[in-house]
Amino acid sequence: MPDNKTIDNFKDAVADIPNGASIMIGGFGGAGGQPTRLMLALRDLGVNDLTIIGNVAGISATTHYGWREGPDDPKPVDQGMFFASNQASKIICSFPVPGTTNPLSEIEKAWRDGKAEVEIVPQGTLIEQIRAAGAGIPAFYTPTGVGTSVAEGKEIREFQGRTYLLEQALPGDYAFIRAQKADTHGNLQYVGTSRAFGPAMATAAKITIAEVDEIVEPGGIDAERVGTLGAYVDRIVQRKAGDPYP
Amino acid sequence: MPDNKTIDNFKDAVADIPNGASIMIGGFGGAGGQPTRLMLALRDLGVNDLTIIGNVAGISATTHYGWREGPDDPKPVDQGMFFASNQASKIICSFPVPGTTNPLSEIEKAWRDGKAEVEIVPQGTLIEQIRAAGAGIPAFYTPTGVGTSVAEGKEIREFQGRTYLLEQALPGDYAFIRAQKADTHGNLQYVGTSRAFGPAMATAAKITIAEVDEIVEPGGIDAERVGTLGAYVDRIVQRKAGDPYP
Amino acid sequence: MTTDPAPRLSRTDIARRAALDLPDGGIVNLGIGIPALCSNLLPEGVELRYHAENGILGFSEMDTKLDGDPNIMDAGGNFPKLVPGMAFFDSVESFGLIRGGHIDVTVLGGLQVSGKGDLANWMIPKRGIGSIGGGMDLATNAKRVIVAMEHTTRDNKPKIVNQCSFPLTAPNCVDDIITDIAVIKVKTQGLFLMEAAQGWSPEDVQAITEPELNVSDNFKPFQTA
Amino acid sequence: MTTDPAPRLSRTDIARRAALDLPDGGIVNLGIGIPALCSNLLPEGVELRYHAENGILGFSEMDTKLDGDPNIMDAGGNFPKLVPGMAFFDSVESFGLIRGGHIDVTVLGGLQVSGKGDLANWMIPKRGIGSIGGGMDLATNAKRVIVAMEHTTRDNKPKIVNQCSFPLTAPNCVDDIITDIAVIKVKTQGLFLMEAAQGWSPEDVQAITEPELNVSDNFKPFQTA
Repeated sequence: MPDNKTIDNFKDAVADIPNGASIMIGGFGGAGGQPTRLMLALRDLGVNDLTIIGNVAGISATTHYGWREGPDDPKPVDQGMFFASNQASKIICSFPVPGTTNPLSEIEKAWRDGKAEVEIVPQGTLIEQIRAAGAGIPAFYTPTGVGTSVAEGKEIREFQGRTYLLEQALPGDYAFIRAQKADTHGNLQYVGTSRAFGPAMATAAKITIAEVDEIVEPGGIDAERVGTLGAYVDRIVQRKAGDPYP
Repeated sequence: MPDNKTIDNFKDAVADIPNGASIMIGGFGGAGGQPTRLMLALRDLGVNDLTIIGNVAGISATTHYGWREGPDDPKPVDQGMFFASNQASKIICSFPVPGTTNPLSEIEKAWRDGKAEVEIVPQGTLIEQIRAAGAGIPAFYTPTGVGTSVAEGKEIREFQGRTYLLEQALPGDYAFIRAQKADTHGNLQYVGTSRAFGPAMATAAKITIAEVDEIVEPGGIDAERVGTLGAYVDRIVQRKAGDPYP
Repeated sequence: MTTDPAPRLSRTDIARRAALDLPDGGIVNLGIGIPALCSNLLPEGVELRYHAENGILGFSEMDTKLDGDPNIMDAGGNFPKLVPGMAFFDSVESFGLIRGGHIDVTVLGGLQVSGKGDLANWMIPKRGIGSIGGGMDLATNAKRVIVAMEHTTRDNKPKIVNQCSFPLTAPNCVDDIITDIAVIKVKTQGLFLMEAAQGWSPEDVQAITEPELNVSDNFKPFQTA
Repeated sequence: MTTDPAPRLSRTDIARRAALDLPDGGIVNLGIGIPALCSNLLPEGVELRYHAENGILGFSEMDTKLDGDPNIMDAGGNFPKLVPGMAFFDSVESFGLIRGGHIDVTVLGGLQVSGKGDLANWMIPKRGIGSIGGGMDLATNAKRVIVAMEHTTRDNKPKIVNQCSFPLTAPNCVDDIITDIAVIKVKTQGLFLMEAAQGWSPEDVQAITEPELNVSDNFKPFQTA
């Protein structure tokens, strides 16, 4: 009997998320690949003490980063919403601060007010930590960050005459993934640059929830075009047609 | 000016391989994904003291493993050819020995005669070592092999209460990759289960050579279907139409 | 040498019993030998997503033809039937799936299993060379490891032993042992005899098993459906 | 405060000069700011394969429209024009490409560069928080690192310094520095002044550069084509 991972609406899809959960948010930053409806549902759920894990984080609302600027396009939303609402106490990300000429983001404001911890990780290390968590690798060495503040408190080791840092796997409780298509088994298909952090996060979270434009029967995604295996996906939710968010 | 990585024939594609080189051979084992024409060209080149890196290795010729058995299908060839010809002195692989009821492979014969070293690595560790070499990771920890002979002489370490082994990256001098389609920039498209070790090996070798059925102009492979980036591929050679080898 | 109290079951029977333990909708990897036979012996209505190391997930049945497409195979070199919802991927992804603990059940063959659940199945010491393949990754990392094998060697020596003398595939990894005479569960407290073949008493099974068997409170005849 | 002997070049001029150093057919990653300007300033006939961290390789020109497809962007949030031979992939692959040393050249912005080629470009200490993004991976692992930046701060303090006081992006990583008055090569023996803008002597450049500059044997005017 094939299972069907479809959940009827975004509210139900996030309903079991408890206070203190860590939430991975897929995509790269910007509208493409952002699971915006899942994020809004989590905000409406009202849980708190969340740790958010993302890449570019919280700069779109103030800078329009990664969002279209056509006349009919909606105002950008981003991970800053969880800091504006005091739901999140920590973010682990690579790019939370825009240039000096931009207004402060909600994340930077929360950090300045001492309400949120911000852990800034090199992007390649962050994605590799997430990938490692999903792939059963507890730790790995990387050259990135050697000789910088990123290396503070971490093991340093030489291999073949070059110096590396030990970095550890980063799992999550939940992953919110945005994809263009899902089949009912949870196989996901992505388009263009929207995948970014999504596929690795799907492997690294205890519960992976995908927000998609379209849900099809098994076989509706070409076996050569599955970007995330259904094995990693627990719930899928279809967006409403004509949703103004990309 | 876009480059064109096409080489006219298999002989020229392997002509610069020196004695003592390490050669990664893509695919999984069996006909699907095996770069058979590149392997035959290397055998004909006659260099020696080679180290072969592969997965299932050398068992097809005696067991027919992974080869079709239709009436018109050719007799299987495999990595054993380099051991039968005394060109290879070492193989690093996961599966070089068939069941006891099968005839001895050329690799096992060479090993019994003391002419070849055989290093047997768990398959997941082998592919991760190759992936690590291509991705700038010098070493990583894995649970696989702990408490077995694979762990001998290796660092053991606990993370979150579980025990892991330290394994190191495995680069190669050359990688032979089989794909179904290439564009002139070297982007490769694979079909079905033929990719296996190919994509990771392409990233891990100094020189990657792809044997393909078809070479197309850039754009002839969908940007969503590139299995190996042209960035990793140095040479591509097209097989003759109607080649009896799969 | 003692005489068997009743016939032992066939390799197909072992596989059929193992197939009963495979969870509907689960992601399952079958080793070569007896385990591979499971795929065509599932109970009515059960559908699995088979994974094979060479980069395929979601197939459910094998084709018996010998001239299939060599680009669509399983790790044993057989040709899976194409079904909707399948996916192809490379070996990095394939072993991320295994090592990351995303395989629900693996059924593996065994040369020896110890009372602690150590598994040895990749090398016969006197040959001096063997094939690890994906077995170590599967045994170490699958959520559940079932070993399907004959209960003894051809000369009736126990394969379920106090301590493996053959090189280990992984220590302390086996959850269930299904043989041609018994079903045994490996727990931290020891081995529990869950089922025995028709005509075999717990004492009969114990006689060709090295570690002590605890007879389960739910001990029952070998299940066939 | 000294007066400039001649005008400094524009940000576009810096980018145009950096673009001259990009190898035909090469795989290039451009940072945000001045580096991003390079893509539309390449010499005639030169074609590059741009890489962006978010998972795209092979684009060569940017579109200036503001309402492109948000699913096809570069890491700066701009819309690349689609060209044949492009590929999309995830961030794991994207940083495997970077960290594995497969990027031929990266052009990055800079806050400070030391005489040893240390780069600081991700945080202004008084702000106390900054964005690393892909910069550390690129600076540490690209085959060649070009820093394109203004030669001094707005109050004419050197940005090429003996020792970076800002948090490092990577030590000892910079190969070339291209500024609004000079082109400087970082070698193990020290900094070598390769070119200077019209009206700027080596002494003029040295006056607003902390580490000692060696004047190259091939010293010449700032190249524009």
